Amino acid sequence: MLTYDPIDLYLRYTKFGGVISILIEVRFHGRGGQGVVTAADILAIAAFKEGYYTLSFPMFGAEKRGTPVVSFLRISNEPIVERDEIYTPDYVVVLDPSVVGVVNVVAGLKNGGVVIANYPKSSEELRKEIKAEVMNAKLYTINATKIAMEMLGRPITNTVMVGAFAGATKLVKLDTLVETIKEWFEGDLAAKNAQVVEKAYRYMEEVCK
Amino acid sequence: MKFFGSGHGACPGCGLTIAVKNTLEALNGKCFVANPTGCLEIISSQYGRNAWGVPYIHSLFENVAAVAAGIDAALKAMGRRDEGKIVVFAGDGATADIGIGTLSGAMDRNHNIIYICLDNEAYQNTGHQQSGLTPPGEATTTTPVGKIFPGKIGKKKDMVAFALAHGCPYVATSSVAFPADIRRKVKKAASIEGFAYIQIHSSCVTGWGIDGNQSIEVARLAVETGLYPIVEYENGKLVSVRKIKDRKPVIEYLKVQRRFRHLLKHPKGKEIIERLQQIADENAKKYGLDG
Amino acid sequence: MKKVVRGFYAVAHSVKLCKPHVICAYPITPQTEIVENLAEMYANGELKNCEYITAESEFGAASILVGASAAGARVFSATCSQGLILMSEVLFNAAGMRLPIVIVNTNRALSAPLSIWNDHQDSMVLRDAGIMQLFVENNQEAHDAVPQAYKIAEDKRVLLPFMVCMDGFKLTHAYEPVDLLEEEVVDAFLPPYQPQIYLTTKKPVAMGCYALPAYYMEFRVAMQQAMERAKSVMEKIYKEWAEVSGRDWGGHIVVEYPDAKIFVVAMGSLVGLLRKVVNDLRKEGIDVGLIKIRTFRPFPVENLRKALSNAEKIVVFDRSVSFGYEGPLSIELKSALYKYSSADFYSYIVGLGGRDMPKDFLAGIIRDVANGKEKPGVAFKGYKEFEEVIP
Amino acid sequence: MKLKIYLGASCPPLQSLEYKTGDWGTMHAFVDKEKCTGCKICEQYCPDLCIEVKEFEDKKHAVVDYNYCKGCGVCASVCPQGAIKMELKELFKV
Repeated sequence: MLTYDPIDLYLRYTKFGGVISILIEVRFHGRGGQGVVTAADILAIAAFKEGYYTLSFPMFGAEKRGTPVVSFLRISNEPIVERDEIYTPDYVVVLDPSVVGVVNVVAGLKNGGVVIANYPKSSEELRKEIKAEVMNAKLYTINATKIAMEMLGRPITNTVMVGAFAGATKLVKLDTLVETIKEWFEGDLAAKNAQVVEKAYRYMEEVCK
Repeated sequence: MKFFGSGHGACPGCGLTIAVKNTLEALNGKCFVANPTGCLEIISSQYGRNAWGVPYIHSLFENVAAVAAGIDAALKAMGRRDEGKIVVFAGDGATADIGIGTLSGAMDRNHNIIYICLDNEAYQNTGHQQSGLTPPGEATTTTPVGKIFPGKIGKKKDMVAFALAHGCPYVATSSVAFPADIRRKVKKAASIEGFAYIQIHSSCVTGWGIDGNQSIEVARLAVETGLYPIVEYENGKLVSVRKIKDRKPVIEYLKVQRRFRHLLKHPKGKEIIERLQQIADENAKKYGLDG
Repeated sequence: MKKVVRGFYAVAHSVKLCKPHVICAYPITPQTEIVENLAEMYANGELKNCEYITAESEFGAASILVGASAAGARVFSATCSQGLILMSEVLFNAAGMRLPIVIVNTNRALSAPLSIWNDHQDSMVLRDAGIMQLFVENNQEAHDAVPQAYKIAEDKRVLLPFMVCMDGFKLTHAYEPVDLLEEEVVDAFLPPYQPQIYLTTKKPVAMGCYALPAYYMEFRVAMQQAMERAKSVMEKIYKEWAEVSGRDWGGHIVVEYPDAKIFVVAMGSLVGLLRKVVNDLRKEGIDVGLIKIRTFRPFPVENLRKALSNAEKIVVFDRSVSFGYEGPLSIELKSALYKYSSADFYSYIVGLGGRDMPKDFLAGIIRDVANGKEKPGVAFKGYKEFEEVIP
Repeated sequence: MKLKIYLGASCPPLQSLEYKTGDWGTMHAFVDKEKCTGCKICEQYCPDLCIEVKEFEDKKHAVVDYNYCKGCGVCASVCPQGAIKMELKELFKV
């Protein structure tokens, strides 16, 4: 189980009626065509199903397939009014190992923040490559491209990473996520991606133990 | 019941109102009229002096085809298509120049519209500036006759070909010299589902530099010289042509109008006249006008 | 039913429930998805008694709306940026013809340089057109705005076009929970359109006549009077909506902390973040309040005078520029408050062409104003120092 | 009395009939009833819609509405019988 507790870190006491507000900010990195936006969207729905307020939005690029892209996700127990981009994420999800090194994926990551990356090598090697020491980041890697190729036959890693994110953070339950996936995709793809999500979830659960 | 009222502000002898009145009567007033900015609009739709006896709308100079398309869509959506046909009366400038974008869109979507281009061959409303339908050699205020230039140098746009290229189910030309032909063609257009384009050669006494009583005679000469062929296409096929007995030389048509009269003495006039004659000859050949 | 949807879907869904007869648009980012969603509904037969047309241009689309609206139909289009200003000639015309056309403008910057990203420059071009403009803060408000727009525009005391302005991408492409309206709610709120005059062969009328100097001015005065009447009609309908839907978006303006000394004024999606910023700054002891301007046209002069009469400092965040002068919102506000307020004005032009406005950036500006580090005046904020050179 | 204006500069139909354009020109059309066969050709051409063939006891023939006739001469130019003549208005025959 993940030792890092987002509630603990991001609990914010406000003076308004003594309400405790939690705001979790996630940034997704990948390349156009890999479903970076969809990853944020699926998690937005799943979190919404679990009673959170959510807001996901793309980096509004004019990008075509292949260029590095970013999308954002906010999860809160209060209506979300922040619509600026996410500069200081709590979590960073990397969908494509090739953007590491091209883009500073950990830019602004909060101290003790978490990186969940599609990365074929170990988390130690990733740590070296992205200089994650500075922000005391926790890193978790999964070879998502391999899983996607094996299970989907295509290098679309968004559902793998959605499962990995949920497995690592436990912000959304596996059941909720599978239900969301089944609504999002149609026919054969729904079943396949549900399996993908489950596999990635279980894998990350193990890694984080 | 009148569909278009006397008391409108057209010049004496104006060809536009002849085309309008015959069109409206052919449809027995069962129509919606859309009209862009231009002579017809100015003479008929002054606030407090509306000459129209049928529902009428003027919006802008360059959007009449789209406005008509909107009426078509609305009538269809609201189940009111039985109220009547949609008729556009647009000038040559509004049709071939500034409004050609919306015209192309409406033709492409094949709206149920009878689009009548009242072709008086220049922007007559604003004082005779050249349009895309001004023929070569015509003196206008923006293609004036000078030491070098003998009036307009370019050519008259082929809007019939434009309409045919859009696949309009009905495309025809006519002239105010032949009201019976206008009526027949409007009735035919009304019987066809889809976009009908009818270009009517319409005399302009001030712009052309003729007297009111010459209005019909000059328009007839345009046809009789082969410069303005009267043709009719259905589904892209030529179905009728107005034959000419003893086709007259174009000079007969040119010499009676102030807009062309300079050609008789300008150094390049001969060349232009020959070109116009060539156009007439080609028309005769293309449509088989002689006979 | 609450559902996570994108802003463009929230709008499309709402438009469908308003049962327009003619929907006509031309694609332009980031509006396209609104009409794509409507096209899909049309293709699936979900839009009854409706014609969906893809026009050859925004100019054509607006013109088609003019024809359709004149024929008595309820019509809809969506556009932004270049598309909106391409429509502008037609929209000025539609306002003069008193056609209650409803348009959603997904606010986007103007070229050049080309930018698909958000600011409010496009709306400002249409400022003087005789079109009502309502700026929304989030997608729920955008969703709710459409039925209200029709009801206000079609009110016989008003009869002017209505433009719902929602920030492009920031809202249109944001994926968030929206409580989607039920058909019955909209049906009960919005009656079918009853045109006052329309084209019909049963009772011919001429529309769009030209007026000689002896008449023209009266029609323009009539438009101004309709705009003035619209103020009270809007307030009434905003309230009615709050009752029907259970969601109260406020009147022409929304005032947070009415007794504050410093007021921040803004429109559109930026308002949400400013709410947070203002709350945070108040915790620091800064006496700052917030004014969200919802109705931009007609401009709610009276409401603003009342709300700002005791303000000491007014901070305006403009999302557009009137080149050679300053931000239009600031211009409007200063003119509205002339002789009604002695407050210092801090007019900032921010976030042009989608330039992000982070929370700390906004908080910093307001903090500096509060601490006297900023001088009253006009300034661009959030751009890099530069020097113009020739390539 | 307040001025009444129609919403959005719209107009009721056929207001132009109030405007008598018959005083525009110097000429008017005159129909020779004997020559006129009532063929209606002039009717089709008249740009001002002010000549009409009417039935009378003895015969039908064209009648000009001088309220609107601008004296353009189109009717005279198209009449196959030469039954219409353009003449100076009485006003000018001094």
